[in-house]
Amino acid sequence: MPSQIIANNFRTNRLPHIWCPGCGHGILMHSIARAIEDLNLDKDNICIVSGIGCSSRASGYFDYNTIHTTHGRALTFATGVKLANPNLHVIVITGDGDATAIGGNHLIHSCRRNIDITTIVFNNNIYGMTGGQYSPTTPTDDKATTAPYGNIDKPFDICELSAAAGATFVARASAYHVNQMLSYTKKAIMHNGFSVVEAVSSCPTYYGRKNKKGSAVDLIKLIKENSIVTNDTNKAKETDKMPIGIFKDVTLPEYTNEYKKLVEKF
Amino acid sequence: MPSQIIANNFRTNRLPHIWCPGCGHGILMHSIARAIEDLNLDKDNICIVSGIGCSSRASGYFDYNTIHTTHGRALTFATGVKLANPNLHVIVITGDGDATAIGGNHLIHSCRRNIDITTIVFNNNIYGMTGGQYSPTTPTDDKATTAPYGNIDKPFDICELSAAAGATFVARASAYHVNQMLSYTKKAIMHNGFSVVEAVSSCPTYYGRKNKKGSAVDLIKLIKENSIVTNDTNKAKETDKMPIGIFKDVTLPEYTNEYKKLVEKF
Amino acid sequence: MGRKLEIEESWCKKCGICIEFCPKKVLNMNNESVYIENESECTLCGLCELRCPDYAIYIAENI
Amino acid sequence: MGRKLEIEESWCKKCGICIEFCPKKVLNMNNESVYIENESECTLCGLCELRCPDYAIYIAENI
Amino acid sequence: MKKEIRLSGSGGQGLILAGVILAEGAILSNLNAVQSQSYGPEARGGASKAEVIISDKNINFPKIIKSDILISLTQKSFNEYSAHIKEDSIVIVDSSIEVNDQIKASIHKVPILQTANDVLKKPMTANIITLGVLSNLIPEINPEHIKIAISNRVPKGSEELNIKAFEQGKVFLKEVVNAY
Amino acid sequence: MKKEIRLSGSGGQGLILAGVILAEGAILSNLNAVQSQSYGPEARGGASKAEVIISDKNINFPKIIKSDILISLTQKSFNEYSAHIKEDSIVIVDSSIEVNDQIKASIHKVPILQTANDVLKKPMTANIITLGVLSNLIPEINPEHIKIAISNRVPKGSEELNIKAFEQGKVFLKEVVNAY
Amino acid sequence: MGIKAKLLQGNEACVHGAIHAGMKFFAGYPITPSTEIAEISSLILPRVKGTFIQMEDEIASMSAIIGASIAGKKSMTATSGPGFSLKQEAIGYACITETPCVVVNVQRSGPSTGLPTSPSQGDLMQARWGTHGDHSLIVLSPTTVSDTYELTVKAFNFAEKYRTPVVLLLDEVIGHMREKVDLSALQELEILDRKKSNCKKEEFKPFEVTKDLVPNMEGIGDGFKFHVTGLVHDETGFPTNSTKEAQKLFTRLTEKIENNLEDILLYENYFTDDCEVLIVTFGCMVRCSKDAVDTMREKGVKVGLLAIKTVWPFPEEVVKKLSKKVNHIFVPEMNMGQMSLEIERVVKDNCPVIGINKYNGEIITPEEITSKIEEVIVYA
Amino acid sequence: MGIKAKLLQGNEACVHGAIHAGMKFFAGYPITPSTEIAEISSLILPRVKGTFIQMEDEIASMSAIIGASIAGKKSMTATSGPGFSLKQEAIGYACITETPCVVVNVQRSGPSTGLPTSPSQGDLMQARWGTHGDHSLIVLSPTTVSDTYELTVKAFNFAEKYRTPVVLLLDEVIGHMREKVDLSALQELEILDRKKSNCKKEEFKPFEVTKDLVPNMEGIGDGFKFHVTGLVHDETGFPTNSTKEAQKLFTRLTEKIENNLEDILLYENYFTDDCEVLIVTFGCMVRCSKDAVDTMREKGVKVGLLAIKTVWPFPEEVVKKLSKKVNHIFVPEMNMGQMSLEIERVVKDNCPVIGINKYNGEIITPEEITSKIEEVIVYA
Ligand SMILES: Cc1ncc(C[n+]2csc(CCOP(=O)(O)OP(=O)(O)O)c2C)c(N)n1
Ligand SMILES: Cc1ncc(C[n+]2csc(CCOP(=O)(O)OP(=O)(O)O)c2C)c(N)n1
Ligand code: SF4
Ligand code: SF4
Ligand code: SF4
Ligand code: SF4
Repeated sequence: MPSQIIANNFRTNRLPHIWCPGCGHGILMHSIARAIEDLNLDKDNICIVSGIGCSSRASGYFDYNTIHTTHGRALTFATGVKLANPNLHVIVITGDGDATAIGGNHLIHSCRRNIDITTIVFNNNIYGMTGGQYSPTTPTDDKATTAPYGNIDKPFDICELSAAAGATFVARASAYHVNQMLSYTKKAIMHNGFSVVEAVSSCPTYYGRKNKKGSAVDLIKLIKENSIVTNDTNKAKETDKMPIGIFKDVTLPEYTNEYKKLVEKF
Repeated sequence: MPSQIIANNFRTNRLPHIWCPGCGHGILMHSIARAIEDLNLDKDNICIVSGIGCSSRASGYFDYNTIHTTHGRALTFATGVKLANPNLHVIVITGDGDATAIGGNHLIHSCRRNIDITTIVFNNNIYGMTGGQYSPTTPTDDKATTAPYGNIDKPFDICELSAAAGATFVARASAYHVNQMLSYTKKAIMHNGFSVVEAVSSCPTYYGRKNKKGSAVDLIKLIKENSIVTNDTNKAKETDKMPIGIFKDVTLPEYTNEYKKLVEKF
Repeated sequence: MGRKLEIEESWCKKCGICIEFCPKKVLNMNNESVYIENESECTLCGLCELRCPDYAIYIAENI
Repeated sequence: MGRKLEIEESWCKKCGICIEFCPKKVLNMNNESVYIENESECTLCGLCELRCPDYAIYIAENI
Repeated sequence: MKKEIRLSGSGGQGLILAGVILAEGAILSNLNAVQSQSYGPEARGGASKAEVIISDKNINFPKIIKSDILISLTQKSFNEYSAHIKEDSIVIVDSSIEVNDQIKASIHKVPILQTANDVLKKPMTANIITLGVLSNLIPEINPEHIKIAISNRVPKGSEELNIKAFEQGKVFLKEVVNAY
Repeated sequence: MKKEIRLSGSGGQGLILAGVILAEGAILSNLNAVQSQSYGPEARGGASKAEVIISDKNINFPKIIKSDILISLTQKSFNEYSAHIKEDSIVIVDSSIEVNDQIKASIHKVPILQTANDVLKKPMTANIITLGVLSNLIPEINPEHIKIAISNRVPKGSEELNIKAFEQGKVFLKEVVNAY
Repeated sequence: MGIKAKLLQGNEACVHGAIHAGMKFFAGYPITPSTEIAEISSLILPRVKGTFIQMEDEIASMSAIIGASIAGKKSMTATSGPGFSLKQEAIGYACITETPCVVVNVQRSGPSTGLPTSPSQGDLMQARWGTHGDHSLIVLSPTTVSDTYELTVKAFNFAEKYRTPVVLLLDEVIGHMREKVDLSALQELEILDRKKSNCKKEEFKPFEVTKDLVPNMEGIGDGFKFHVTGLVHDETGFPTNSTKEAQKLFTRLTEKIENNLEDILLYENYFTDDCEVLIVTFGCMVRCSKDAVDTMREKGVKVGLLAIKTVWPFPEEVVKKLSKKVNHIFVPEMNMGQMSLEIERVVKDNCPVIGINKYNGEIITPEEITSKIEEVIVYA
Repeated sequence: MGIKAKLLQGNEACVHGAIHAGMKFFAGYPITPSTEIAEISSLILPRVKGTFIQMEDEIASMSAIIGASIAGKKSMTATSGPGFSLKQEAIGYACITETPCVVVNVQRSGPSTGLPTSPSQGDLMQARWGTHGDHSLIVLSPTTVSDTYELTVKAFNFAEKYRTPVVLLLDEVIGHMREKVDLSALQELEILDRKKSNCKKEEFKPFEVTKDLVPNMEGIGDGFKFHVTGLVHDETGFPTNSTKEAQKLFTRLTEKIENNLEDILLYENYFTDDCEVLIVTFGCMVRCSKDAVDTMREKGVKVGLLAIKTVWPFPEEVVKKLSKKVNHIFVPEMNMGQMSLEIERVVKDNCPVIGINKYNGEIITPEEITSKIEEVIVYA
């Protein structure tokens, strides 16, 4: 028997999910459900949209309206959904590959438009679904099946990029920082505008193994050790640690509101 | 008879170019040629790559190696060219639509990789080639053929976006600021890493007409009036004017160098 | 009505996360699943529930 | 050998940019093209050349 | 009755709009009309061409191979399109254009651009003046219908000026009509 | 001579690698071999299956419909694949598996997982132990060739351990070979 | 008499037809020669409480209209060659998720950028086969401006009725020309909407195999809380690896269209009753061919024309039947002979199939058609 | 005796073949079931002073290999279904700019995401028609792992010789299976390079119409300073709106391939000499069909097999010729009957064409083929 919160928010007949033992994605998916439960939102009015990837498989488990789309394009489908029915809470669940590799353009344009969609990026620094290739967030020098000699790419800072592109709420939490994850996700959902929560995840199966970083537990510990909870990214830079916090939270004209105003002219 | 600099750098039999009278693109194209002339580069070792758009037509006029590719993808073709022959000076000429609408993802990924390519974005705040639709840099409330009631989108700040994505040299000049244009372009070409020069241009035919901003001359005057020459973007924000200057200039590992190091391991 | 730590064994994938991050070291693992070793220590903080990737451990409410 | 302002009439598209931004107001336009009205005022600063979108006006070198 | 009219000049002269208005006028006069144009990326400030076919029957093939009436407002367009006219057709050119007399057509020079500049003080009225001239050559279209089409299609606020331009155009080539 | 061998268990048990090594051993012994596998996104930690066909002739159809030899290291995989075996074929299961006796095959329980855990102290050697067992059943492949293939394919540094695992596996089912 | 004659451009008529059909969402990215469709949509949609958005590219546009359609709005996008290529992946998603939507492709000349302002009919095969994997869809191609209005309405109707993407394959000639359109008749055109379920919310299966093979469709926010995926799925909408379900799904996706050819296949016969020579063609080539038929008839040659409007699925039986009674089939196309391939396949040895092809950006004239016909039948 | 037998996976053999052929640049984006091609390339290329790069998506990958090829390097990319759809626009650019390159598509099942790990042959038509506008290219489809090595080499050779993109249409079965490959023979395979000009640099015309219709090709940085564009262009490489040049260019692009069918068409006859029943197929279906032929021959039925390796251009004449002497043609395909369409067109009324189709992600077994043959010929 699952807990009440799971029973209320998931299609329990589809659980347990397909993710590997100890995969961070399961933890993050829980946080989203709990955020929605805590906010007491009408589940009929929630639409989860995802792309393709391990992370993007999340959509199928939520007992809301859910759309599992094509690789990288979740935000564009979500834009169609939101504009067609602005009353919906549209939440995009995506991976680092889905959101920032093939989907990078849609991410920055959604940020720019400041359309009221909440985007949760499960960032495990790897392409999990296809078996461990490097992603735009794989740290330099790390190994991956397509970087057998170490990655020479520089990683994106998803939060910095999103903020520069125009997102109005930007935060980072992780599969370790579950309380922050819960609280930022709630704020993001209630934020009227485009919000991005980078949710640092872990892939023991590919990322962990390739980089000899130990077990699922070890990977979560690593997140804990390598991060610092602060909203001040400059302060984090001094410590060379990854900041966990809310880095941007401003109010600017929201896209569907602006469109509504336009339509009301006639 | 054209000037020496034109004769040295252009395929003069293809001039005059197709651009409308007073189009800012011609001014910017001149600056690039002059920068190359001033730097005394071997023309056989220059490769200009462009996408599709009025601006992207520039490639056909330069008497170097030139490739006119598909819409939005110039940087990816250029990445192939540069990696295949790292000795080349690869310069991408693109428009605001080409570079930041359909091509936005390739822009941020090229920035991230810090590959030694110089990108000059002719930003005229409109899609010129297709007849005046709004672009990701069209200011909010401006009119365009697809924004007959005024644009509700927010524009990108190309410089800010590029810097956040990882470009190591970022500057803005304009068709009015020809001396800056020349000097920044030279610096960008000599910069070892990914460099972006946002070159503010003007489209009298579509942008100017749609927005009742007067003649070609008036548009260039507007650029002059609405800008301030400073490297300090915060200072510019206070004046509400567009800064013309160099906003980022740092040295970080360059992609083809890093790849070379990898190959040399064997 | 009270609150109580519950485990759904059939859902546990034995990753060990709940055990590691339990502040009171309440949990342990056997061949089948995780199990509650020191129930008396448990403060019902719910961190294991929040961190279990498979929703196999949780605080049951209103018991 | 000197420097001299030259105009290639056949390339001029009559946009008027050189005229407007010449600091010395040296230039003017007729039906065909731009032309040099006050040659004596010209400082050969080259701004017209740099701003002409059609390379129709320039300072010829080594004349 | 079928007339194939080609209007040629340079981009920005508004000849496509003139073609559209002509076709709309024809429709208001219960005729069939097909209008098409050519333009392209090469046409930034370059050549521009509009074609209008007017008929009291169905019109299938939508393009003009040889014109019954050719209008040319630039030398370049005259040179290009005067090679594609029917024998004994009508050619109307702006007065500024040098015509060559090998062309077997009744060629008429009309001071269209000058009238726009000097009489109406608005160069952009040349296209509507052209319509006035054309109107004389196509009596099957009620000039009042063309005027309605003008009012429908020109920018708000410029209706009056354009109707004036149309009337101004009608002053020319009245005789040709009678001869036609 | 043609043998169709199916190795089944759960992802992570390394059975695909075992299949590859078996096929490579066959080739070194101058036989033909085709190896294939099934896996998928659904297979994150789930079922895993490798197929190896060994023959002294050309092998065309690359998949196994019914196996000559089935290996199952998990109950789930046994339940699934024991339905697709030839009559009178060989089935080898880990000792932990409950077999049902409706199956018309010579079924052998071998303590593979336990040997990996207890004797070799490395659960991940189960796949190579399996190879040792299999090797007894396929005398056409020279066991030395399998050892070469093992050395080629296992992670650097683990060669010795794996050769030991192979030898350990060869201890089992010697008799079956003789009977076969 | 109710005649409401208007001068409309093809691209304009397309938008008017779409609005008539109930379009409430348009997402696009400009490209010649389709751009007017976006422009006019941006002008009209806000006035009918619909939504226009210009997306960052064609992929985004295609995906957005699918999203909007799943959320319950009739949606359309428009593009040309290069953009149509980019939309292909998402079109496949619309096929497998059975999302009604209309994709306009105003064809231009050449692969890649080609001759961007010149007409062509070079995307006929791509419209059928452009996305990966087996799939079916409906492709309509209008021949006049009035037809464009009508077929746009039908495109929406087919999309809704069969839950499928419908491609409206325009060409630059029709898209950019203006001609007289009688709106009074067109405005009477019937409008169809997607079938709603009338079951309890808990019992709703979003991909239930109904008798007509077209599942009922609910919108988002109405309490049905279903799942949509581009993976193979069963009636519940959830992914499955079952080969049985896969075969069932793919078969149904094809059959829901193939079983309704009578409804879907649109074509026009022009003097085919007694013809000895048959012209088969589509799009703007129909106009040129009509002139050719008239000319040849005047000369006493019994030429007829089959104008195909539903180009995919291809009206095999109609062509086959006619091929048995004529001596020659001519296929004028502004491409290298794409429809010819399909006609050859269908006609087999019934009669020779002769292509009349031009692919240089120029329209084929009636004279070129008649002279080819004359050339062949004189030698015959 | 020089036998170098190795156990190789199909995807692995593809990379080895590419390296043999001179591949020096690979750009890709992972996707099942093609990913190993990228992975192995990333392992090997740095060791041969070649370049591997993982791009941000498939469009970028395709464009990058074109850029690298224009700059002088032999280049390849690899993908599967959804990625292949995305690459289509750029493939058209490679066609019109005549840029040699190899595009591997390891086919998987279904439109959209479908059944991502299951095999299929559903992209056959897309490989020919996926990009917009009239164009030609070469598509090769291997039947064994050894074949994969060989056809990859040939793909590079054709790409270089004819200045065209070549698609290597693999399927999941061949891509993922491992079998014995004798490298000693394969390593003798000839390698072709693009023709260089031997004119003065100033006289170089990058798209000059040479006798073989394939322009000479120079790299970038060697002083030739030419222009490349996806617009219609003349011999100088610069854009033109001339309809004459357009017709010339498009015709040449087709003819440079169609004129060399003897060189390009690869196929294998298996007991076709005396056969009464013919199987025609490609890819992994060839293996299954060989078993079927053997079984039927054992039963005394004269079955033969035409294994088509160059699937596009389609070997029309070969099939036509055989169709005249057999009673039936069977076409087993893991799709809804795509090659069947082309065969029907070519065969006309010569003999019936019977598809054997499965499209649920499962391979067709030899038994399914033989039983279909038996069923038909018993009734015949
Ligand atoms: C167009 C397309 N390209 C590639 C793929 C293959 N693919 C599926 S998921 C994925 C990457 C997933 O990475 P990420 O989004 O980080 O999610 P994760 O699996 O790591 O959670 C890729 C490359 C695809 N399905 N479609
Ligand atoms: C795939 C694709 N989509 C759309 C187009 C149409 N198109 C050509 S140029 C252009 C926009 C050009 O804008 P920009 O890059 O800003 O250049 P400008 O013309 O303003 O200089 C568009 C949308 C195309 N050629 N290809
Ligand atoms: S592969 Fe990695 S990301 Fe995917 S489910 Fe397994 S652990 Fe999680
Ligand atoms: S349309 Fe605008 S951008 Fe294009 S050439 Fe004319 S002025 Fe320049
Ligand atoms: S965290 Fe969950 S899945 Fe992991 S061991 Fe604990 S109860 Fe089991
Ligand atoms: S050189 Fe300077 S001063 Fe002389 S005309 Fe040009 S802008 Fe004026």
